[in-house]
Amino acid sequence: MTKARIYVTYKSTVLDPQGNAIQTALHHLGFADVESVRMGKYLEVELHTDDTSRAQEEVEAMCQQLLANPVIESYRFDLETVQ
Amino acid sequence: MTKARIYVTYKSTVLDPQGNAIQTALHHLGFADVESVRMGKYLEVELHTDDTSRAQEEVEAMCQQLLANPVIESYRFDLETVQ
Amino acid sequence: MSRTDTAVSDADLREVSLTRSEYERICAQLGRAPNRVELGMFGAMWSEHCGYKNSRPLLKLLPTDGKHVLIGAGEENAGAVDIGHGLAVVFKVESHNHPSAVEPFQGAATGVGGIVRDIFTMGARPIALLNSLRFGPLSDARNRYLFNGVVGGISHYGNCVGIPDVGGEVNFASCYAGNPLVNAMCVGIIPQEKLIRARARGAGNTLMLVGAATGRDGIHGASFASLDDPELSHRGVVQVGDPFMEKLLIEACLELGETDYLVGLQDLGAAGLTSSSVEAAHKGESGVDIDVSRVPCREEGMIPYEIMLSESQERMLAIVRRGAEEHVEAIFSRWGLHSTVIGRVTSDGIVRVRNGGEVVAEIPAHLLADAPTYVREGTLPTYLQETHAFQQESLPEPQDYNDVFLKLLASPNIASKECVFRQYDYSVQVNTVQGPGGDAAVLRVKGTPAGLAVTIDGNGQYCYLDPFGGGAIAVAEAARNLACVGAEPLALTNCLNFGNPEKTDVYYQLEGVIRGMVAACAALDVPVVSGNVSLYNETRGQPIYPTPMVGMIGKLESLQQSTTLAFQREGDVIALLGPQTDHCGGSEYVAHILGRVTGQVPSIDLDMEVRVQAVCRQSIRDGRISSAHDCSQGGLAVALAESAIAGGIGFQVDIPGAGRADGLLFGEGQSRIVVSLPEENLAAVRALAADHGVPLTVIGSVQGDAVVLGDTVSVPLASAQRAWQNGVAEALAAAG
Amino acid sequence: MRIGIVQFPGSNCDYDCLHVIRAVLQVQADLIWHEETQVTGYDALVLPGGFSYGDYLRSGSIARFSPVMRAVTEFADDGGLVLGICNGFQILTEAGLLPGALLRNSALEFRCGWVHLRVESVKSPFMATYETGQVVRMPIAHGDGSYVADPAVLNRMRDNGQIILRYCDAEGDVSAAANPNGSIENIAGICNENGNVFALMPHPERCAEPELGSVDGLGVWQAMVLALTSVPLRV
Ligand SMILES: Nc1ncnc2c1ncn2[C@@H]1O[C@H](COP(=O)(O)OP(=O)(O)O)[C@@H](O)[C@H]1O
Ligand SMILES: [Mg+2]
Repeated sequence: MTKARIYVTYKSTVLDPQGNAIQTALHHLGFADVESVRMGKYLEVELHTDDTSRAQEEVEAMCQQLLANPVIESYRFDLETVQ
Repeated sequence: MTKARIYVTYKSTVLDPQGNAIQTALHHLGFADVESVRMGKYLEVELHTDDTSRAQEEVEAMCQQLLANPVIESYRFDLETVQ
Repeated sequence: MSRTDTAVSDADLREVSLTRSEYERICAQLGRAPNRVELGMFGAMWSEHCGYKNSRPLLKLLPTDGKHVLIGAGEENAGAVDIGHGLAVVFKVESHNHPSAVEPFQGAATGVGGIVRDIFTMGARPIALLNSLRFGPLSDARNRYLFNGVVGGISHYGNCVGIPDVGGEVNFASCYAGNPLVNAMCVGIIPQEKLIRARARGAGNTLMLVGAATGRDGIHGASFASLDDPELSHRGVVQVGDPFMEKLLIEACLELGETDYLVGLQDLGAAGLTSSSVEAAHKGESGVDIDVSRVPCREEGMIPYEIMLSESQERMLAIVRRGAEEHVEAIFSRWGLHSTVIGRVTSDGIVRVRNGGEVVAEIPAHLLADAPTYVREGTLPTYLQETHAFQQESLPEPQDYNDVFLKLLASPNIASKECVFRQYDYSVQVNTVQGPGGDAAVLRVKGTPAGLAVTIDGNGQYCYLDPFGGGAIAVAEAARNLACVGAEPLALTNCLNFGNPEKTDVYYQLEGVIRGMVAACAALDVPVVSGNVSLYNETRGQPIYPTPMVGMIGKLESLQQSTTLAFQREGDVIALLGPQTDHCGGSEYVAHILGRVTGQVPSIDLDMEVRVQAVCRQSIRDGRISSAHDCSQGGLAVALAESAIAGGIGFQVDIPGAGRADGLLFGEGQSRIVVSLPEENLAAVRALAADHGVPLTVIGSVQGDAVVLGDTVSVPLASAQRAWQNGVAEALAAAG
Repeated sequence: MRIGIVQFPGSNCDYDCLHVIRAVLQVQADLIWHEETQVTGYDALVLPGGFSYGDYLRSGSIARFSPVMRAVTEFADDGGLVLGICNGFQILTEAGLLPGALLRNSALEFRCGWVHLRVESVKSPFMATYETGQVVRMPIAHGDGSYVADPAVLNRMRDNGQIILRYCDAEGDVSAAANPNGSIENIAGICNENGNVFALMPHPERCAEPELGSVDGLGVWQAMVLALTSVPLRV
């Protein structure tokens, strides 16, 4: 099995109101060190294959087709072979 | 500066309706290898400190107080010192 | 079957929330000791939540019969009333207080999901949601978290399933701090002949479980709901709702309701598969035989005990004609839903649970369904001596009435709740004629000239200070809110939120409130068709105010014959229908400005109430009045201000009545409705009022852009509007 | 004439649109299940509001892969009239039939209420009954209505008259205060280059009958019928 960890974030040109709201809330809570917060999505996808290059291709395709919207988002992922 | 990458996911016993819907969608798209999908949140928080142990403590506190809901979610994070 | 574990420890019993004597009763009735699975099933079915152990004798007092009633309280998942045109309206309110205290967003969301299932399980299409909420003061961070979470959860779930959320209430008081109240109401509509029953009938027919897979969610939820300190007890049982799955279930079940494949349909709520199968068997005078090994599970290694008690959301039990299974499966699968045959209807009256070949529980359905009941004795709560002794004269009279008036308008209990209901889709389904913001919401009934009016009301503070009077007022106020839009009340549903009934003063409150409701139901001729009881609402031994919520449905023969609370035009006369008083005990004025919840609740003359409502309703039908709004929290002054703000026009009013101005303006005397009307209609309305023996006092006129009450209050309408509009947001922000 | 309303799992304004077309316009209409692969026999298509697939992942992201969407795309490419409302708008942008994307409301809350809209362009046949500059009032009910597009794309849309509706106040002023969701340039509705695909976040089906408080949305439906009766029907 291969486990893919996929991170989808807004492109830097896209405003992230959720990140901003969290930043404000953290400041209210007294976390004065916080400079910036960006919020994104995190997906864990388990694939029934041990073939990393195949997994690589498949996950790439999933991200392009469904998991990220190229108009507003970018993505990256890493793969790990698991039991 | 320290950059924290925070991953918040539902605990494994908690139903993840989004993950399930995405899994079904991926199957429909022909990604038959997909065994399971879990959906979570991904946050990038930049902290105005280079002191890693301090950052560690602060991010831990943020997660517990605000970023994750301990009743249904678990979290993990990693830290990186950046320019 | 294992019949060995006779020695049951106190800890075992505590886990299933049964007492030793209840356990002994079970042994005697079964003629043997129950095994673990059976004990868990008894615990769930005999919990207050499912079994109404403490409340049933009192609930029996409520009138359940009436000329419009098709299905009365207790018969089915929800009650049904005849609204003419061959249609029935099905409605019910339910609490999700304990789960919401632990995880407000999901707790409230799944509360909506649960009440919606109660409605479509009867075949009815859900057409409206309402919600009634109570929190501790917004000055506390935890309360703000609960408030935001609960509203967000209701919004998330209700919007996704596409049912308009057209009304509700939000109130704040310290007693709800650790124990918020989240009551959700759903209304559905259906041609009468299509009503589906929740019955397992016809030996050999098939039980199919539909919807979400079963997880370890909410095990013991029903029993825990019957324990105080939800914080501790509920941690492990939080569930995440899936409104998308629910929407599919609604559509699939309604489609199934159009076929003749169904014998019965039952949702899985508290106590999951146990209560749904027991109730279906019991009501169908049948038995059921279930194989838990067939139940699709979400988690590995689930044991029969867990499967029978799981409260996983978005599941339904369909009782299907033998032979129709494949057709039923096809309908569900078209909607992307899994359905599985899990058992059969039998004729022996026994609920038999197997795990593959092994029988793991075998109990006559009636034993599970008939929980023991406890008739308790109440004692007069000691605090009442002090609150009754309160002397209105001891109040210092305000120096600055304008200031007090604006503060009262900004009190979170009185201020606009728009920041809440704008998060709810209230216009989907294209029926919403009057959405939230008025006295009652009005929906059209497509294909007919008729309208439905709906409201939910409750005032815990009144019930705390006077259980009987508060109970009566809750019912009267709901009916009055319907009268203000011109509707005739048909029936009510209710949710009784109380503390621990084993305490004699709490039991006194419960009994008093119910008796008060009974009196008002009788006077107004409104029967009770459904309801729910939520007891043990306490934090660290401190009970909440006794808080009955009354949801009421009314009918408008014609949508044309309706009105709103908004002033319509300059020059209209403003009149007060009903008796004026300067009594201010128990009011929001005393609570908010003076910081004390005390005094005698305004007395209610139910006979006068009935007549005032009749006059209001008739004047609306006759097309004689421009606006109507009842006096509730904040009294006459606030009622006038709300009509002015809604209409965008001010008023000039001479304060009617004799006594101190604060009492006259802010007191909460009952049976009062502020109407505005064109001068030329005054004589006719006056005559109608006189006919009914209802006082009508002309108090001023709609005019200008200021709010003027005699020489006492004079503020620009814009200031009043600002205070009222921003009250809740400012309370949220002020605390930072 | 026959209108098709595409029904996705989780659509919840499908019956509302059906009601308006059948009961108010007296025109024939059907629901088209998302698994259909053909839309033959329909003269115009509506993608209704709701929460297709629960809005999971991103609103509209899963629905856009429904089998029917290939046929919808062909229909649109052939010049067929396609109306997207709310979730329908989101699905059309995800499917690439309209430019840009719809993000979470800037207040991070679902927003239900009445808004004023200024008609910026009547390029789309769906707007034939309105006039440029006209101010109308319609209900909104959405959580993801904040429209975004690249500056270059926006410029092209502006030049081409594709920006159809903007949120404004009662006087017609397009101001930040009148923007309910943080949408760029207060955009509430747009069309494609040809104008045959039009989508908006407000709900014209909820304001097409006087009982519901406004008939300002009726014109969109009437314009659709007008366009279909004044041009030869598609075969
Ligand atoms: N939680 C809520 N959800 C929806 N509507 C609400 C909610 N709270 C208040 N409202 C609406 O705000 C209006 C005023 O509420 P309230 O002051 O309790 O009215 P009343 O005293 O006449 O019952 C009502 O129309 C009510 O439906
Ligand atoms: Mg009222």
